[in-house]
Amino acid sequence: GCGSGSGPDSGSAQGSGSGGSAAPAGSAAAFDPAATIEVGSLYEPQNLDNTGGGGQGTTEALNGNVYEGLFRLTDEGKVENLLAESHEVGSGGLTYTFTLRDGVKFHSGDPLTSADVKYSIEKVTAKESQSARKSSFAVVKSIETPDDGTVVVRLKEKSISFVYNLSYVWIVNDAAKDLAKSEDGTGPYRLGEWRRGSTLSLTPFDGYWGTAPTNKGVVFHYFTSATALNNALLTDAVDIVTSEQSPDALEQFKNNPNYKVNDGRSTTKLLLAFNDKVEPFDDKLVRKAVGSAIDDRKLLDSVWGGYGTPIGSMVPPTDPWYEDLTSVDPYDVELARKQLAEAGLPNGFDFTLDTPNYDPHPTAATFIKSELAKIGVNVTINVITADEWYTKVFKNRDFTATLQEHVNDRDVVWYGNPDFYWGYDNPEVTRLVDEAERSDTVEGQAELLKQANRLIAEDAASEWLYLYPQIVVASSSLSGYPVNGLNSQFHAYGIKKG
Amino acid sequence: MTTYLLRRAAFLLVSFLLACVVLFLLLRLLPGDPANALLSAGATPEQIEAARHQIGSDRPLPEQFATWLGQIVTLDLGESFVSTLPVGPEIASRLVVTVPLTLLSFLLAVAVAVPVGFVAAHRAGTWYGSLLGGLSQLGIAVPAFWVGMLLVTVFALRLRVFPAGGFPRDDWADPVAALTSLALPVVTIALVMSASLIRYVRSATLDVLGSDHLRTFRALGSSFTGAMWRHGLRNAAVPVVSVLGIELATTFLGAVVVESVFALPGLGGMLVKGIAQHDYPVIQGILFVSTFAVLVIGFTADLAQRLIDPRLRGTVSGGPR
Amino acid sequence: MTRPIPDQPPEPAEPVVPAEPVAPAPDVTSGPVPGTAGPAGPVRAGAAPDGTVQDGVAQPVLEARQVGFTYRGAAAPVLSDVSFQVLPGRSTALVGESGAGKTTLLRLLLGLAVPTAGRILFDGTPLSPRDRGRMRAFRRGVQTVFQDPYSSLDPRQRVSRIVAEPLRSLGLVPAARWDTSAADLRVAAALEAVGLPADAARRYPHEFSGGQRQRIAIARAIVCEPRVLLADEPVSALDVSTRVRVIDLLAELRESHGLTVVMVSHDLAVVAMLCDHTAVLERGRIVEQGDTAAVLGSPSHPYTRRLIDSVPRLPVT
Amino acid sequence: MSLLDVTGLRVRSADGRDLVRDLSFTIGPGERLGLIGESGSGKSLTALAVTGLLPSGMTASGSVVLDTPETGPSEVVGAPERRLNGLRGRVVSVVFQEPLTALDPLMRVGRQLAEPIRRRRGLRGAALRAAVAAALQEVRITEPGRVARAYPHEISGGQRQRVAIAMALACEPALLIADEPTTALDVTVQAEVLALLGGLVTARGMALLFIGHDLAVVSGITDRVLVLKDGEAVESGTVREIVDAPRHPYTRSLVAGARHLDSALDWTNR
Amino acid sequence: MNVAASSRKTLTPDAHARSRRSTTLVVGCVLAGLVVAVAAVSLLWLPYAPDDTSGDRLMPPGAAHLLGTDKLGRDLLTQLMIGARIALTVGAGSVLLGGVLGLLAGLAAGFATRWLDDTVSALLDILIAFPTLLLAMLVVAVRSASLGSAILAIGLGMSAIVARLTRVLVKRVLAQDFVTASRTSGTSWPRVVTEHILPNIWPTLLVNLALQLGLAVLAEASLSYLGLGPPPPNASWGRMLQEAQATVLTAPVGAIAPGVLLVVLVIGVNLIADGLRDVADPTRRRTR
Ligand SMILES: Nc1ncnc2c1ncn2[C@@H]1O[C@H](COP(=O)(O)OP(=O)(O)OP(=O)(O)O)[C@@H](O)[C@H]1O
Ligand SMILES: Nc1ncnc2c1ncn2[C@@H]1O[C@H](COP(=O)(O)OP(=O)(O)OP(=O)(O)O)[C@@H](O)[C@H]1O
Ligand SMILES: [Mg+2]
Ligand SMILES: [Mg+2]
Repeated sequence: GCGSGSGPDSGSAQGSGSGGSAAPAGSAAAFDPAATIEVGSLYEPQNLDNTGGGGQGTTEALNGNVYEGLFRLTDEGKVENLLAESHEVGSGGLTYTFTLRDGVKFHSGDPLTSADVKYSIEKVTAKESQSARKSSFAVVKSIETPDDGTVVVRLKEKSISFVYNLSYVWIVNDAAKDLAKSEDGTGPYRLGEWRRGSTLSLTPFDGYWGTAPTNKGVVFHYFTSATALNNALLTDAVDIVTSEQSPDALEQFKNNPNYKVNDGRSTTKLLLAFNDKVEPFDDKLVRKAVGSAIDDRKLLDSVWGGYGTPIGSMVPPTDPWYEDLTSVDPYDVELARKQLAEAGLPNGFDFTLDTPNYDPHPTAATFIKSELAKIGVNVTINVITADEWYTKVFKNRDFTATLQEHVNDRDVVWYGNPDFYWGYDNPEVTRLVDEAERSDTVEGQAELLKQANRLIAEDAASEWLYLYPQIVVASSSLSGYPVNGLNSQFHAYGIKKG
Repeated sequence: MTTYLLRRAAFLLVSFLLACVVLFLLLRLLPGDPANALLSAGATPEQIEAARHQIGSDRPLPEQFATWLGQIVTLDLGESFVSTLPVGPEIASRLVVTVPLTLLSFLLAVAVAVPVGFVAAHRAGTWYGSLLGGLSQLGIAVPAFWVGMLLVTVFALRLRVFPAGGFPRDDWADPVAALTSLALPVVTIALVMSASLIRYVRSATLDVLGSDHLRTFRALGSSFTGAMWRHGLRNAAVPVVSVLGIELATTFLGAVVVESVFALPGLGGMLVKGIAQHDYPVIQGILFVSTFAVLVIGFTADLAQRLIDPRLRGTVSGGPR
Repeated sequence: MTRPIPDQPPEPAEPVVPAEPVAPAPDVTSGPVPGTAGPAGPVRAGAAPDGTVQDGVAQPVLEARQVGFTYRGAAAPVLSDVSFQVLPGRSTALVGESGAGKTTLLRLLLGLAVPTAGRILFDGTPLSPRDRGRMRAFRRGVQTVFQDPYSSLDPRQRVSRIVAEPLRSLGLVPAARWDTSAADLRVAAALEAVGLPADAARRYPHEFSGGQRQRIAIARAIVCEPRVLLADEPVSALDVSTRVRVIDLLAELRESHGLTVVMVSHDLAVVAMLCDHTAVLERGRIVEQGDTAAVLGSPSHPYTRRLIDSVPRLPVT
Repeated sequence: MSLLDVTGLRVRSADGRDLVRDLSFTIGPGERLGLIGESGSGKSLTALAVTGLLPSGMTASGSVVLDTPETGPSEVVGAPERRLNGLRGRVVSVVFQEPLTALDPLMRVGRQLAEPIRRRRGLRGAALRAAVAAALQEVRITEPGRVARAYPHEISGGQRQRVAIAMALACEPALLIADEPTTALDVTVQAEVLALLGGLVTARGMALLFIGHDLAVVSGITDRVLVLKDGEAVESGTVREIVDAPRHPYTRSLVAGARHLDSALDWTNR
Repeated sequence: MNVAASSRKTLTPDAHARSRRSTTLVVGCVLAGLVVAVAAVSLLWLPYAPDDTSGDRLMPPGAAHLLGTDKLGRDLLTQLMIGARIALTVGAGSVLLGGVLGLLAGLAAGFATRWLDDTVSALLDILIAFPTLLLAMLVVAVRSASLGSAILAIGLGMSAIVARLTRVLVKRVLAQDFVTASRTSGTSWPRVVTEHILPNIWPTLLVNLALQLGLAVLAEASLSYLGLGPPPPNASWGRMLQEAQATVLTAPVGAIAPGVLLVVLVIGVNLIADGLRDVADPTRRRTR
């Protein structure tokens, strides 16, 4: 089958409203093509290399702007062709043949060739790679470049997510040096200047193969405090905030005609993760009771002032296998008491909640403690650092329950791995997850994962507290900006000012 | 004087080496493996091992120390664990903000504190003398970030006369823009700093006002102003200068909070981030630079004191005993 | 320049012939007569009650033998080749200008510093800080009074505690757990001996005048009944009238308690009133020593002569 | 006409205690008065009140009149600073008790001494330097060049006090107040300084108010003596009168003490 | 070098009489006492449980919640009261730690010979130039953000200052004749320390420690502001201020009340220090 399920061939990626930019209301109108967009963000890149520990900020600033992949993940979560003109799947899903777009040039002037693609994928899978997607590419057996315009990838086993995963791979010039400090991509912008701790600027690339950006450049301004960031927006020092982390400040923008508050959808979930292998959380009823006793809606109100979405499972709405499962374990204190009694713990119990020390975990923990007190469950909050969390919880599994945010999309599959830190082990789920990855169509994959997800939700494998909101606040003069920021990307080429 | 300078410089070097060893050990005793900071939650043990090898935390301490010392001697502060970028240039680019911020705040604080402290002492009995004393008392009790918040709210958000934060992208290419963005932070630091300085100046002035020699010259016909000018200020400066040294060092390092309030790309922000990420080379590099700065400032203050006070020139290690 | 005179050999303890009591009776009849003072004036050495001197072979209690001292880091020695004996019952004065090294010598005699050359002998044997038993005997036998009555008393302790300190430190009060009544008795006795009211014990030093403070210091020094009292300018911080009273007190104690007083002073009148023997120190060397009457009466060294000539005198009547 | 006329002087401290009470005395031109009393009796405060330099918080009442042919009579108590500046130095100048602290520790001795000379005589440059050297020689400083270049802590106490005297004399005042100028000095140095001071005052025909606590010292340099006790004058008279026939019990104890000490020396000198 | 003068300045036993006269001291005690009282009450009684999130979000002051609620719906007054406790705990804890460490180090340096003394004081000088906040951040990096870390961090920074002061004071007392007198009475060094040195340095030390207490409270607030202070559920004024920063305009009480209490406490403590100094040092009294 052909089935990458990608959208239409977007030769004109920047066609109005398409591409990565879901232009919110009030677009069209006249705009100033010579305007520079000042973007405020809390996520400064660590370096410029997304396989070298660049982090969230690198994706935000460079993904789609400076670097492009064979495919692109749109703001709605769809995968569409970008540097790949087309692709074919053969040998029962084990061979992928990609045809590259013609006339694409790197910022350095080199033309894009299949060797660059091979180099780029191998960069992700290399030993020293720090890419979060590294393990996804373990299925790659070989990469061949029969000619400059064709790439053939052979897989060890079927992987339906392969094309989707490729949307994370930046195609870089194989002749480029020191990508941590400089760049050589094919995107609509080239890197202007990066002043560490302060700003990163992008300027339009004249030799871009596609439509030129609708602005004269972008400057990312980096902040360490949400308040400082909001102040910058209030004083017009920036035009847009990529991801608002301080809902309390929204009041001042919400009722102000000069600003627009966009409530987008992220893929970040806040989890109360139980250790499903130890007492008392090895009992599904206890887990369910805890889940029912917590008023997720109120928590969301407290932390996010009404923004964000309650979810009943690990799957966010932007994943293709999303289903609303909030009703599986509804907020019901009576039910919770009953479940506890059923589990043989009518008088409740005590447990320690390992809580990372950064927001919003301590706040959520405080809230949970207060909620669970109602059903006689006594929580001891143990605040730990991110490092400690990694060692104590993630590596040593030395915990009863913990709070953690999980940022990636399509990460429900971790429940199929019995060795993951939360120790959820349901052979049926494992089977479904494996099978889904080997399915032939995305529909088939989605169907299987939906089944798995239902099982996970019914087992209350974890308590999914809520899905973070993705709030983009922008000056009303701005349009054409992404609002969901999936996987932290921020495609700036369609932003118009004026 | 030359021998003093030589001995004092040797002393500076020795203190610096000593401080380096202490810093190194302190940082190596941090719990948690720095490699953890490199890896996102899904890393395999092999990857961690590789990372550990890459940053050298698997080698014995003495070897690490030797490497590190070598780096310092060659002024190469190594590369950040997290970003893999060299630490030295980043510190240099941050100093472009932090050093002017420190110096300007310091100068402003001194410019405010000296006359105010003097008046507070000279007019100790009057209502405005007391008022100045009370204000300085208040200034000491108010946390810097609160002052910063207040100034931002008033001057940036309401009156819009100064930016709420940030620093021009082209640094000092446009000095006016750079100065404008430093205005509020400088005022914040200077306000807090001058509050404590005022008290030192005040007590130093009180000492001078009650000093015998001032009385001598007045008894011989000098006017109060003349005697104060020729025989008072210098004398009051002696104790103040030693405090100034410490204050300057404190500002240099203590600008962290204020930099955070005003989103300034200074050394402080870098350090906070480095600490949060357990980024050893970054922390070490900054501490190395700050220790050096502290020592040099101390050296300068000593020197200044010696220049002012001939009585100190007899001793070698400076500082009144 | 002064010619350092060759060291006089330690004087053979020739029986000191009591000088004629020719001191004119002081004209103090109408002034407030110093508390306990009898007719002061030079006191004859022979008056020492224990009679050791009369033996003719008195051993010095304290002796400095070719002592030299250099402060650490200093280039020149503060004392060089100082030989000097304190014979029991013979009160001795060390006189000299400021900076001559008087205090330093006293500190050496007190065992507070160790000479860099020569030796200090106590009862004929060198002092060793390591020999605790002998140190204790030494501390008990040699006590001291300082120049500044303000800094020599701990402002935070009551007089009773200050005066009792030697008793406690030397373990002279019987019980291990310091028997207050026994100590109190001795403190009261000492205070009485220096002419302070009994209720002084309960008060703090700042409630006393300079002269009274100096009495407290003396009480502290004599409470453990030492043989030698080393006093560093004990009266130079006091007003003239107080000065006289304190000297009278020392003279009286010398009589009643058999104290040997070693006094550092630049005030020759005080020396003349109290001491039998005088050593003149100039720039760390003893330039002249001998009987006070001889040294002050017919000084052989120009420095001594200059010292004597400088003493301010009342206009002669 | 008297140069200094103090009547009913009262000095009150900030907390309302009277530190000097109802003090009256006069000094005529060229006269020498000794002010004697024990420590804390108010001697220094009297000197400060006469020059209008009481520490802040202290107030003087009564009358202090300084009168010279040049300036005419002027009241010091309550006079404005400006007026006092004209009197200090020219009419009255002071040598203080503590030679180390009385000089500016941070300035070379020569420059300090130059200050009153320049003000009084308007000299500059080489002439001023020569005048400084001359002034130092006048107070019998053996190495005027070195001392002029030294800082106060680099010279001996006796030298410092000589410098202070030179400074006071450089103002050519009609009245010199010497507040225990020799207390901090050794006997030998004290004798030299006293002799020097006496000689210079005589040579210039200045009046002298000499403050001290040692009767022997004061009587050696002054003609008349005023005895102060607890802020009040208890007795005054010529030196002879006081020494020979003290009336007040306090004065008597003073004289007796001094005699007592004196006699000790007499005995050894016999 | 007249040591007599300095000895006359020390706190004398009739200080109590004078302290009554010191208005500074009284005002300081009232201000600081207010906060102490709040903290004390918080031990016995709180309007709500510390983690009771039953209230609505960001309620304005009213009958149910006297000062309103925070964004979690917790009672602001409750949080403030606990904050007072935390501030005082950190303040007192670090002063205790810094005081003891500093005293020991200062005593050692005060007694040390020249060479050792020089080295120690040079190190202290370097340490002192490092602001408490920076040292605290390092300690937090070594350990992790917690109440203990905050106390340890601030206490360590303080100890250098206390040590230097102690050293100077010890040297000053050691130079006094009564110490020599005590030695010649055969008193051992440890006894000299307990009987003479400590009693004579504590007034000045106490004044300084009071000042340090104020600084410690400020440092804790700054640490918390940077997110390096004691983590929740410890309610820290610094963090409350940081959190309320975003809602200054909508819910001003939360952004003002902790700051006011902080300033009241620090001023109170500083005034106490000033008052104590006036009592301890009569020469200063006449300048006011
Ligand atoms: N601790 C010290 N370190 C170095 N030098 C010292 C020290 N103490 C005293 N000296 C020097 O030693 C010399 C003798 O001092 P000492 O105190 O013994 O003199 P003194 O005769 O007692 O004088 P004074 O009459 O002024 O007390 C002086 O030159 C003094 O400067
Ligand atoms: N600045 C001051 N503030 C308050 N009281 C003072 C001040 N100066 C002096 N006194 C007090 O005034 C009184 C008289 O002091 P004064 O200095 O005149 O004494 P004095 O006779 O000169 O003593 P001395 O011989 O010690 O110099 C003393 O009781 C002293 O305590
Ligand atoms: Mg001496
Ligand atoms: Mg006086």
